[in-house]
Amino acid sequence: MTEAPKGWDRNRMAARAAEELEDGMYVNLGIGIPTLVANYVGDKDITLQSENGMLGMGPFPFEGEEDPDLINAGKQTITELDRTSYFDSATSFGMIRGGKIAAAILGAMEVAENGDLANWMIPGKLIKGMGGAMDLVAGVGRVIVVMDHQNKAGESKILRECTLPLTGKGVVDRIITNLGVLDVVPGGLRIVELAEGISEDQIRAATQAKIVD
Amino acid sequence: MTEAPKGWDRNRMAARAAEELEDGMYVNLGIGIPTLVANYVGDKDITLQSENGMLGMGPFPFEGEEDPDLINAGKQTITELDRTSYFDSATSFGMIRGGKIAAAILGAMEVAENGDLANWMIPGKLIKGMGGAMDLVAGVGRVIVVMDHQNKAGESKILRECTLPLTGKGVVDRIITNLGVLDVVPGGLRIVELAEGISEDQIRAATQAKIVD
Amino acid sequence: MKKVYGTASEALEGVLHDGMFIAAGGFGLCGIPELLIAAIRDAGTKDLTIASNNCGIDDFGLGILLQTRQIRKMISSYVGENAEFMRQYLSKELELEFNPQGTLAERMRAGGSGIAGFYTKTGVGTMIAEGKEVKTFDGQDYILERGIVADLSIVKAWKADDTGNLVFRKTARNFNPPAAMCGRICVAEVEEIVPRGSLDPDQIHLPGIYVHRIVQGTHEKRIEQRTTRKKEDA
Amino acid sequence: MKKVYGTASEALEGVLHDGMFIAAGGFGLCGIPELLIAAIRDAGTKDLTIASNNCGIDDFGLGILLQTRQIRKMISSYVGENAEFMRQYLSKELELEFNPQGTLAERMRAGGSGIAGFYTKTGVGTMIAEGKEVKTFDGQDYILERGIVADLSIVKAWKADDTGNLVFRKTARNFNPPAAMCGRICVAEVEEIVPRGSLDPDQIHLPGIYVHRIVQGTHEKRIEQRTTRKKEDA
Repeated sequence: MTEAPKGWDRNRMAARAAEELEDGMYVNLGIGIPTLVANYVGDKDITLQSENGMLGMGPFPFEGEEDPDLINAGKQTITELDRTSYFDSATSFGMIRGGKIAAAILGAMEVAENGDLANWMIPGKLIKGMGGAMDLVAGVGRVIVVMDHQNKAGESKILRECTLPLTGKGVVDRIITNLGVLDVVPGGLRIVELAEGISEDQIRAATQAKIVD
Repeated sequence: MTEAPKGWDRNRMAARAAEELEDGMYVNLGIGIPTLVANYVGDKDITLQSENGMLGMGPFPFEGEEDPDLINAGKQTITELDRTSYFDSATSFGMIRGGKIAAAILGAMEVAENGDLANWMIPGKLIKGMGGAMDLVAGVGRVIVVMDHQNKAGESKILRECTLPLTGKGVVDRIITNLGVLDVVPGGLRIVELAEGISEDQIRAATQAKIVD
Repeated sequence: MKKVYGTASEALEGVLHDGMFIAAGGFGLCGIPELLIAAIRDAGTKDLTIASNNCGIDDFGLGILLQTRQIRKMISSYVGENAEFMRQYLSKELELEFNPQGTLAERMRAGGSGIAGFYTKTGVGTMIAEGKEVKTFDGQDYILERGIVADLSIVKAWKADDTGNLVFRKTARNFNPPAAMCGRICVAEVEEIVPRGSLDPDQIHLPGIYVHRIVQGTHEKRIEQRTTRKKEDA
Repeated sequence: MKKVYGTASEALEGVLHDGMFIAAGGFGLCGIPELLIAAIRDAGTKDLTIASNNCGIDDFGLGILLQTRQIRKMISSYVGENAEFMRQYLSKELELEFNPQGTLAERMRAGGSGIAGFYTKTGVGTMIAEGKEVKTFDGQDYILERGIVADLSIVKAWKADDTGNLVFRKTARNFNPPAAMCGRICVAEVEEIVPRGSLDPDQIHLPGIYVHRIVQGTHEKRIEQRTTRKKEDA
């Protein structure tokens, strides 16, 4: 355990995650930092799915224009766009499970070097439920995790093996942290990119998981 | 084999089948005599399902008002009613399989004393396909068969065992023929009603299946 | 085929019994059958098992049936935002079966569609797979999940006609159609009952065959997280 | 995200190959993708396996691909009304897999929804069950049916916007949504492409995520059985 290096802030992580998205993609964004990704898609033609039953999620409404019948999966009031469609939950998860969503960008508590993801439960402490996360990681084309590289105690959240109950087994494709970008590859993780001011030694030191070349 | 007694004609059989229907029922009618049942429901509030994706099937259109986008499962042009709804084939058979349709009234080639039904195929002769018949007999609340008691050669179509490929196993609840009404009960068939002018001896003689008291 | 009832309590008459299994529509507080939930509270039906994506908040939605201790077990995907839920769960007064959100929706649709079970990749290799059959199709593992059939479905729609045809509004549709499908009896509360023939037959979200009783009422439609932006930012 | 193409042939460019598996919407001649079928005939793609409830008639719908011997195998529930079909089938030039109609629709929906297999009562104890796993749930037998994923889906809708959101008309909806769902690529032909924002988001039957290419054209919409009544009889 070394002193935690800083690297990218939340917005830079979101901006880096936005680079993963391509024109024409249908994408699901988790809560937390992933939600910020929407601010950085620029003029790319991205359609956001909200798993409670909506494609084409728009921004927050203007004050006074909130509609209780129009919320996202984080239960926040939102708006619709000219491409929007609504559907029921069975259909919504049909398109998720069926691989129609190109990518999900999600937060994580832990990721393991084999792509295992834990982001829904801390036994005895946090018992809120998986919501749609298990369906998303099992179904979408590409799972991109955006997370802090280390916890507040400076311990790596990128591990040899997850210690928390899993959300999905071998499901993560790419990890974007404050220190850089890593891909899940055969045998471990591969460093794809370093955050500004972060050295390869620093990211290796901050990572418990095996890093391969 | 005795000389075939006559009993009810097609319209009387359809009228008798219509007595099976109760106010508020959702019903699927097969092609042939079952289609005629719609003419005899009187002022009972019956909603007809057409398995190609419609609830609330109306009568044939007036000449010149046929709509190629509005057909029934027999591919005939029809009309809609003020209660009508349309849906896709997966939803349509969801409601059929899920037991939401109270009754199906279907034709048959053969029925056996255990409720087996054959009405879709004569090997080497007639290979059109089962369409929605297998789903209907497996799913609806009550299966009522309307058929001639004997074939043109005077042979019973109500058998100990079906000889043709089955549409469903043990699925028939009631059989309405030109000679009367029979129920499938443990051990065989029970005579429920005789057509006008038909004696119990006549219906027994015309039936190969076991008749129990 | 009289389906329209005067009040939520009347619409539930004769269909409630202790220990029953209820499927409820809604996501968070959006599109929840709030009038029927209140009527179940008033009826005092006990030992309920409820399949619903969430369990409301402490003082609204299904949360009010926690306060009165009417729920024995929840089948849900997410139960945050509810302190009383956590208290009862941790003290083992309340049983909880977590279902992934898509699995729960599909289980409801399956149960209502005569599908006894289905194979999904969701949850493979996780706690959710424990005790469930695993089968390999084309080299990938799937787990068997069961369709569910409830004694009663309670759902909320925007509009209905008197034959039970339902139309939902925006994301308030959510779990309501699958929940409605899986109930032996389905009771729907709506904001407006419109004359027969005034709904476009092409635009009915849930055909009346799924809906046995309807009640019209006034809905609070509480907002859980009011997020807005300023006009200046647009 | 350019989805709109000028002609049916252009909309199929690069997605056709011999031996491929195509799922097609339509029931009888109602709601069939007639322009895309004609374009496949013109492309001459061979050895096709096609999942479609019916196979058209001799000179319209999928029947025209029988005349040109482009179909190797059909997966259907009903193939009456087609003499050439019978001839090729009986002479073993054409393979046929019968699926009960509801099983076929559900297999398409399942394949498009990440459901590898499902248990249905349909066909238990019949020819259809041969070689299929039987499982007992709550004392009743069910057979395992597989989800199907096609290389290509061809469907027909009434209206589309340029993002691929589709609206169908009356019973022409039928197999089109499930067929669209199960294709890796889905091409839709429509009667009218309307400006983005002119379709009510609550009233879209198939969201654009399922639809990759769209073409607008003029449809013959042939009627198979013209049944009418006289005004005097009404």
